[in-house]
Amino acid sequence: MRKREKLDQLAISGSLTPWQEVRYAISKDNRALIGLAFIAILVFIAIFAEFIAPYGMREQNLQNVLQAPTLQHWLGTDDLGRDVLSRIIFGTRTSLVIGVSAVSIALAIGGVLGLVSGYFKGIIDILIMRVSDVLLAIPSILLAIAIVASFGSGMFNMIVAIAIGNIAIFARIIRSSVMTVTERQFIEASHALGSSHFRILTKHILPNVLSPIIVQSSLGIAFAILAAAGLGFIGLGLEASVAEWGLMLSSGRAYIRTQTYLTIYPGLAIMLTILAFNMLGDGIRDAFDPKMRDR
Amino acid sequence: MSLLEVRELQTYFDTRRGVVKAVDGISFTLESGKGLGIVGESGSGKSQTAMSIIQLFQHNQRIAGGSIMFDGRQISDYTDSQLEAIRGNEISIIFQEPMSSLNPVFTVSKQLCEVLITHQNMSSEDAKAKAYEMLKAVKIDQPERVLKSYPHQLSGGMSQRVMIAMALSCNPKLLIADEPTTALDVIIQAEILKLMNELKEKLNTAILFITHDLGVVSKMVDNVVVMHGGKIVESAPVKVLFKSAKHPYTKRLIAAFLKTDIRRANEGETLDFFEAENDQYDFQQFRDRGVADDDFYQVSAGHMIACRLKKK
Amino acid sequence: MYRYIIKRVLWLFPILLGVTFIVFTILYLSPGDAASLILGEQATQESLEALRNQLGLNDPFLVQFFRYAGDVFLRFDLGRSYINNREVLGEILQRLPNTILLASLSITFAALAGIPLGVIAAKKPNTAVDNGVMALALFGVSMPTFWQSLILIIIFSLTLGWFPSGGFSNPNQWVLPVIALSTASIGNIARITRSSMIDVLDQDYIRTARSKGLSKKKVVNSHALRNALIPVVTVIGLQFGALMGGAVLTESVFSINGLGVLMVNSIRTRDIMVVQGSVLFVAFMFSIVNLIVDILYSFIDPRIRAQYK
Amino acid sequence: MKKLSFLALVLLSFTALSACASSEDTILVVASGADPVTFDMHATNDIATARIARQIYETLVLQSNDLELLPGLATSWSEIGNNTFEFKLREDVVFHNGDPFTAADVAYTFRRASESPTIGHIIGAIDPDKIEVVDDYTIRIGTKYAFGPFITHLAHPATSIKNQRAVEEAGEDYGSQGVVGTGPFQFVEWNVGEKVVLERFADYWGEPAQVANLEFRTIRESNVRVIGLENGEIDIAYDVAPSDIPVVTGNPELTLINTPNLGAEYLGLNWASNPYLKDANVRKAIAHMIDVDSIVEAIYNNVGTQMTGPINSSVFGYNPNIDPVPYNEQMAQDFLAASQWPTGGFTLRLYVGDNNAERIRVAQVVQTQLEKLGINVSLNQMEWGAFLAETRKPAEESVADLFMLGWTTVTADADYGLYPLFHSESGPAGGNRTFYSNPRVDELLDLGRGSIDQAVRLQAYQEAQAIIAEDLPWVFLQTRENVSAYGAGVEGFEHHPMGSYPLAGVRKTN
Repeated sequence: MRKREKLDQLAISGSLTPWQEVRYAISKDNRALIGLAFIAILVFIAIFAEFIAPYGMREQNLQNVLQAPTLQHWLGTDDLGRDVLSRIIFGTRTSLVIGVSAVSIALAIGGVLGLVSGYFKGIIDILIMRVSDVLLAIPSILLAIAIVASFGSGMFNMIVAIAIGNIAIFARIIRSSVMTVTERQFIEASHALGSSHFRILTKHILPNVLSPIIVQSSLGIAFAILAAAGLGFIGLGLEASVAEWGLMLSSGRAYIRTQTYLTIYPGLAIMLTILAFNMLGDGIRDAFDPKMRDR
Repeated sequence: MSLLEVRELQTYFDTRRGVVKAVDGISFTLESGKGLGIVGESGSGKSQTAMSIIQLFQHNQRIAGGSIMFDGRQISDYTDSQLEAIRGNEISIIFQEPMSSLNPVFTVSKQLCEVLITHQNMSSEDAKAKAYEMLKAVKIDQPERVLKSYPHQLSGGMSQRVMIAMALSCNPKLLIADEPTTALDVIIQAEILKLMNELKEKLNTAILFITHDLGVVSKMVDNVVVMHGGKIVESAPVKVLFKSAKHPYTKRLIAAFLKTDIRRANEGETLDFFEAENDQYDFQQFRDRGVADDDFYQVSAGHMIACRLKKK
Repeated sequence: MYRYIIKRVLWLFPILLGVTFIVFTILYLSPGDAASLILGEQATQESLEALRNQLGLNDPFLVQFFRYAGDVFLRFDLGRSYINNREVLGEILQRLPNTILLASLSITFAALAGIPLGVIAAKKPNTAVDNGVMALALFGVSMPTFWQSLILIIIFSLTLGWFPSGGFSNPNQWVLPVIALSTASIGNIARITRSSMIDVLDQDYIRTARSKGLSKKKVVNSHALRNALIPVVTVIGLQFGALMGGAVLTESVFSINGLGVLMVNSIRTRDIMVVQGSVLFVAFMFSIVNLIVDILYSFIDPRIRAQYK
Repeated sequence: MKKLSFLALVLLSFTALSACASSEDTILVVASGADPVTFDMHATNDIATARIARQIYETLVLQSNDLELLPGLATSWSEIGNNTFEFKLREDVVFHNGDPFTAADVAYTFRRASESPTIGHIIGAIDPDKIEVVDDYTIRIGTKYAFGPFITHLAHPATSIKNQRAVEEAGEDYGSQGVVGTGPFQFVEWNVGEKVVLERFADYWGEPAQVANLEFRTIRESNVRVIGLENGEIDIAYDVAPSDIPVVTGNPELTLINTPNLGAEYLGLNWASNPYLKDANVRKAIAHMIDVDSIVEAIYNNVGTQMTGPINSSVFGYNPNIDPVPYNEQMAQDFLAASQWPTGGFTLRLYVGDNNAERIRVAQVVQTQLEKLGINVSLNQMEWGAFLAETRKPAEESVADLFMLGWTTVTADADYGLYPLFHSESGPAGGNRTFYSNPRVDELLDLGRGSIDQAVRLQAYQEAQAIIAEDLPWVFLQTRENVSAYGAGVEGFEHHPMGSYPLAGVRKTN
């Protein structure tokens, strides 16, 4: 309680460290809290899938295919007699791995480009921004489709494809945050004190662009999971035996008239997961927005 | 009967971190055709007092107590639609930032005519003619051109003239001027003030002048109310205030304005409690002596100072 | 103004050349072999080699790229399909009406539903109404289009029998795909309208409008909305790109013969010319839409119009 | 309330609009899963095209539903030595553009065909120098070498007779417009990706078509085709997916028709990509691990039966005396125990094309089953073209240890069903993607190809099959079947083993 009050005061006086700001923002927004809680559950499921799932990811029973939900199989079985609930549980891992890796790659590359672009400005900035204009002219899901279609399916290709579609977005967001920060006086002061570019970037600028990065990462993970499921759905996703929600939806589609549950549950899993990341991202963004704060 | 009578007005904001008391129980009156200045630093609640009169509120703002009588009507209890009939018509207001107070996507003509069409039921032709007249009345050089212009094409002074024209076009009984000249440079400021004075005389409009600038106040109003922390600290006729302000807060305001040392401003002070250190004032002894009521101490006719002010 | 438009139009060319390069490179690097796909699983080595030479697949990368880019930009020729030898541009134009219809119906519907929802929420921020609308919008944004399409088919086509589950020639076939495709956009537009509206409602000129005694309705619908629309128009423009991506999935669920299905099928059959052509075409449309959005700004906001002079 | 009734009105008007469909009941609407490619039959060899082309074009020779060779545009033919045949042509035939059909058209067609890379495997044996027009209704065609199945190949849609004037007039666009043949229906329009419309050809030489118009719709999803059938929007749906079979059989209005065709599915075991599959015991262990009956039942909804060898029973040269490999996990364990890797512990790469849902399911079954033996299987699902390219690589680059594929013996002759797949000369590009090599099999296949004595050929092919079944370069899965469904009122629809069905005789009674 006392800690909370102290945080409140620090927040009002604007003297929190960037990380504290994020934690404070989450704690002040119910949406962000719910989203975070749900994500925590998802992460738990993803890590301990083997222990939680009642059946194996690939455990088949050709004598018991397309069985409607029962006590043995809460969400029924699929076209190879595999337990749908277990596949959804293992699918959590797949989705999170794809989402987090794709965003990490996009963030690493886009982040560096954005930092360099926003910090050094000039010709480098123009060059990077023109290239990102080109990338942004292709709707990112189409870019991902083209890449996966070209290099083939599989986890790695899919992650790279989704990441490439996101690089330009990250670069832009980080660039504009960096530009706002560099206009502040303490950067000039650091220059005057003779700090190196590297030191200024890592010590002063990076911490100050943390919140837009976190917001965009959260929304980006949501997009990546959606894109992965979409690719899986049109048959450009992972290999069939891997549990992936989009793929499950796509193969369940053939049974849409007779075994509706094969379509409903994986879709629900996708939606709730995306919802959680969107809630977290939105919540933090609103909490950081000074105009939204006192509402 | 006074044109405007504000009694124990309280205006609160409900925020996530609790209630903020922007205006906390203030009272004053304004007679027709007269001028009243409300002076204070930013955050003192002076603007919120003005806003409260016609209830131009944020969504989380409300009148929590007290009453406002205007022209014999208790407008603090009015509904939105009743207030809409008064706003811009009987009570007008002009704001501090003329550049941002005009809608950037509409022409001056449209914004001027709107008010006439709404309150005077004018046809758009008549409204345009009247708008033209009003622009001439506020001494704008090329009214036709300005009418067709968008706000971003006008200078600050021009914008404020347009605002004044708009505010006065329905011949209001009360004009609230919320720091109308703060954002303008000194020469324009003087012109605008002169214009307002002229129009005030001509139209017999009462003015509620809100400002932190004591220099402006001296030219525009008859009486002054000094606010601090949502409360009135001192009120007096304008000349009395400048000559013999009693409250230390007022004194400091005046000193700051005159750029003089606060000690010199305090010279010749008769009331010993103003010498108290650390700005804590205890009026109890005055109440005991019977020269102060619960809240105010009357120094002379029309000159009151607050008793309960405590600096945080 | 015209100079600005001309400048923007000219800027399209380097962008599209860049897009062409990226798309061409990605598809060039793919390990699949167009020739073996065209000739099928029962073809001979000699016939494969002959076909590769005929298609120019054995030329160096840059030769192939410049040949293609030259055709595209100088002759407006997107080449011919590897599979059925039809003109790619013709293939695209034939499908375009369906996709344009789907996309424009969806974006119109999204704007007509999303903007009022955003306004309603913004008028009463942090009330039950606002929270309700924003929760709906969040669900809309989080719902995968293809899944929603399937759910709509299950409910309205298979169970209730109200609408057909596929095709796009009758207006009753438009309903489900348009709902599915516009849902996410409705959510996005409602969200941006709300926040933009809240911003605008805080502005001085709104206070002025209220001080003039205008009714709340008039203040919101006339004074605030027009200003609030500026970021909304941007988002609508960007949504168009997302919509074109979503159309790929929606069209394939509802068996609509549009660009999306053309693209997916060409990817499946490795019809590189058609894939390249379609992606390029969509990027082109997307760029034009963004150009139109920029020009639209100037009609909404005279300040921007002034800058373009 | 007002808004609600307005909504209802809008919805109603939509439904009303859809009800106003055409009342012309002599349109036969057929739905297929793929778009045709081009009606220039020298530029494609795919079933979706063949199914439509068959209504427009005709070939010199016809094959009955029992695969018997019948006169087509040629009324008779005889061998005149030097690997050359003389054909007598029908005299009362006109093309859709009004031109009479003569030997010159046949000569033009085959000369043009010989330049096409696409259909080389079908007409590649024809020697263009041995095409000779004797008179308007007599033509001689010769092959480069003795070619047993020559006449059978002339029933293939790729050898459809074209009209020279029509082809030249349309130029590069021939195939998508200006298509002209001699068949019972003529080409009207092609809305790519959507439908092909044909109409009855009034001057057809034979029995005129029963329906005035024929419309082929492209509907990719099988379940959407079936929904169309139920709604009555479609009369005949081709290629009903196994998952939709219960829906069709459960609806008394609809009729399911499934007949075996000339195709079979297999799991290829690559002998070149790794040491494991060179070991016959490993191959046998794998074969015993695959429960074909359960696969047919659970994945194919009982469409197809387990194959005992590489070709199916309606193909000439079939050996009926081979026993199927039984599903038996114990036997599988025993065979593996007898191999160099008794407990497995190695990884095999299983390749499958991404365009066939059932194959992908079978691949997953294979993966799970082999894991029970301790053989790790990595599943590589590839885009179809990439898959074909991957499995066609030469031995030193080959990595596709296991692959899911099928083969259709379109000519119904064992030469086509064995030579490309099992002859060591054939190589992966020719179809031998397993790098199978057995000198005795090579000998037998050469014998069958070079001889025109059908008894000699039969014996050679039967022995070859017995050896292949013992060597197991493939795990033989199940036969393919053509599965279609049609609605009430459709009469006279029959399957043909080639997979493209003549529709001139189909009637609609309501």
